[in-house]
Amino acid sequence: MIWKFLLGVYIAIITILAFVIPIGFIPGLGERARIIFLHVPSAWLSVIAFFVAMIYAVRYLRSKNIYEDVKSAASAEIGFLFCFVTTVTGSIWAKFNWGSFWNWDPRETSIFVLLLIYGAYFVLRSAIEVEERKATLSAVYSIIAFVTVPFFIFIMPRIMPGLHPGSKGDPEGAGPVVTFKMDPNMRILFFASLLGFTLVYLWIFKLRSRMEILKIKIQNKIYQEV
Amino acid sequence: MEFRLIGKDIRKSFGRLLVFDSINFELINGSSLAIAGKNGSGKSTLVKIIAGLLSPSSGEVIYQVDGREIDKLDWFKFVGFVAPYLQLYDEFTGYENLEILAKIRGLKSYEAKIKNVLERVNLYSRRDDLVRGYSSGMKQRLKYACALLHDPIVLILDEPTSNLDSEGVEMVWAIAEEQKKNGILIVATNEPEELKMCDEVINLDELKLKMKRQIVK
Amino acid sequence: MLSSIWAIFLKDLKSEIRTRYALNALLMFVVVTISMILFATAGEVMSGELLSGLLWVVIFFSAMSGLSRTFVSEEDRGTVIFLQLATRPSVVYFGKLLFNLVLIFGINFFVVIAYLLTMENFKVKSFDVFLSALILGGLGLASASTIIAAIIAKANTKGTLYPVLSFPVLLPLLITTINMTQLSIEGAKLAETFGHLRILFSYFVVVVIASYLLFDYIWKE
Amino acid sequence: MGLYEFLEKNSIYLVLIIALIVWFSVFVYLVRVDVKLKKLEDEFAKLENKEEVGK
Repeated sequence: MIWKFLLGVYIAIITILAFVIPIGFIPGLGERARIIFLHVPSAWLSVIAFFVAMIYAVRYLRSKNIYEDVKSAASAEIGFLFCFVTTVTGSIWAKFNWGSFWNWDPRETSIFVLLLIYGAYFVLRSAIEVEERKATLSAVYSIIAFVTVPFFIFIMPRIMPGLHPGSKGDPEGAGPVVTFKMDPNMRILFFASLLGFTLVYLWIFKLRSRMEILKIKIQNKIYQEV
Repeated sequence: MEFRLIGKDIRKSFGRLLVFDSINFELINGSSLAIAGKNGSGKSTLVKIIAGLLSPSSGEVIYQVDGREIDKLDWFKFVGFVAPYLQLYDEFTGYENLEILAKIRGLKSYEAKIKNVLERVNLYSRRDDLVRGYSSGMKQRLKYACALLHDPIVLILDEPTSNLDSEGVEMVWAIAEEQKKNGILIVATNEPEELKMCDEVINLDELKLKMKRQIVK
Repeated sequence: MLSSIWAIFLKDLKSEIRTRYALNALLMFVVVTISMILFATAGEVMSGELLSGLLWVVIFFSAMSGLSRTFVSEEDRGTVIFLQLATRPSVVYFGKLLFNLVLIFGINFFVVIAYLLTMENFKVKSFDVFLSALILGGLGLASASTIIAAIIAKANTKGTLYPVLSFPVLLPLLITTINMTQLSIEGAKLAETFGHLRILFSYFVVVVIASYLLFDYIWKE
Repeated sequence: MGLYEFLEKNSIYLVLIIALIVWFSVFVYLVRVDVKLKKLEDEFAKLENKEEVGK
């Protein structure tokens, strides 16, 4: 319990620092670059969460243990949540930096696709009643989805010109934010924030999967008694 | 060639519903096994597991040739399977169905074999009719032809005589006798008469009773 | 192995020729969507860019109406066990993939012909770019939709779910092909689209390999 | 009054406070779920143990 409390304090400190540390002047972004401490970690995390979901999907296919499937779904849910947070924060930021909430920048497209893929994933899960079949098919789908996602996250934004900092055709000035040639303070805080987000993710993930596993156990119990 | 078919502690449950538990058997060339039980007792599930169409929840089925284990992907080479839920392509003729099967299986010089099995199940004269026009008994005969096409070592019959007339039933008995000479025969049925086709019997109803008693204890 | 794949492909082709399950519906679908576009934009002058986007809309939805048939019809008619008992899962997968490839190239061919005849502003300047977009796009489209058709065939709601599941997986491909088609209208050289070609090709390879590895799990429960 | 005027001039700190409040409520929620779940798990484990002893 104590580390959870500490995590709370840690996140609070990071949030405060994210607003107050001097970040130096970044042309084209200015103070708006501070979003990197919240927006980018949550984007990273959604990808990590989806990756974990895929790992558990593979493990499910190997072992056919329904708990692995539960964990896979739990991680996908959290990934979806973080993905949503990223989309909303990014969109609000875009309004002030680029002038409109949505511009179909390659990176915006890619996050939109992520939302679509995992939206479809949950639809698929809800459409199948037999538990094992649901687990198998959704595992296969999440793996197929995951092997096509890299095209978006890693390749497309670099090939197609876009507005987002770090994409091809980006004005030289904003580059440092993504290539990590940024201010040392900023870099430390960025990674600290990434760590904090990861811990939060792990915590929620643990909670979610424990909850679902307990649910299954209780249902089994009830079934046995009847 | 010594063939061995082993079932070890097979258990199957659909979600929370346990179908059967701890089923064990060992069959070699010339032996036969009947699976008895009421409707819904899991006969079909068990034969599907043995044929490799379903995976057991725990335990395993092993195919061995001369002591060497066969990879699950290659089981299809050894299994012939007849069941009511097995469907054929009804837009093709009887002969075409067999031809397709032979080609997919990669059998060589299959014309003679197809002729042979068609004669065995007494469908040769109707070989060029579309399966759509077949009666249910004829479809059942064609399934036998499909199952026997590659001379399977393991022949699995689920409800062997469903839809068949008395002549057809005789044919099934002849096929069963032939199979037991050198191969393995597995029959799932709820008719006591057909249990006699086989030397050993697994009764899923009794198994269930036993399980219940254990739980009560 | 190869002959078995070919046998499955031939079986599907023959069955398709006899029953015309997918073919008729597909051709009508193409006709209907194209005339829909014509009605909706009657009198408007559409730019080449817009038209190249619409071309892929037509191709995508036609594919969605036809490509799931190979698996769904096996599942509906209960002939799955026939195939399961006859060969390895991967053989079935590649046989079906081959069939879907032929089908998608048929669709593409038909759509493009119909499109060129009806859309006056659709003038392709560099045919090599356009053709490679169609071919590589077709490969990718068939590969992804085949594995998703296999998933769909086992789910309860087959028809509605198919485009829902396919669309996000296919988007990287569609965006690239649309982009390439636009470039072909602008008259770009093939060498300029090298990046696109690489994306399309690696998409196809990645999806086929993943499907090959995963198909066993879907095919047999 | 000083604080109000301060926040009015430096609205970034207002945003900071809102962010902190959001984080705080998320944490409180997570801790509550955690505690409740722990309780349920313990109860369930007890139930299972009892049955095994009963057998």
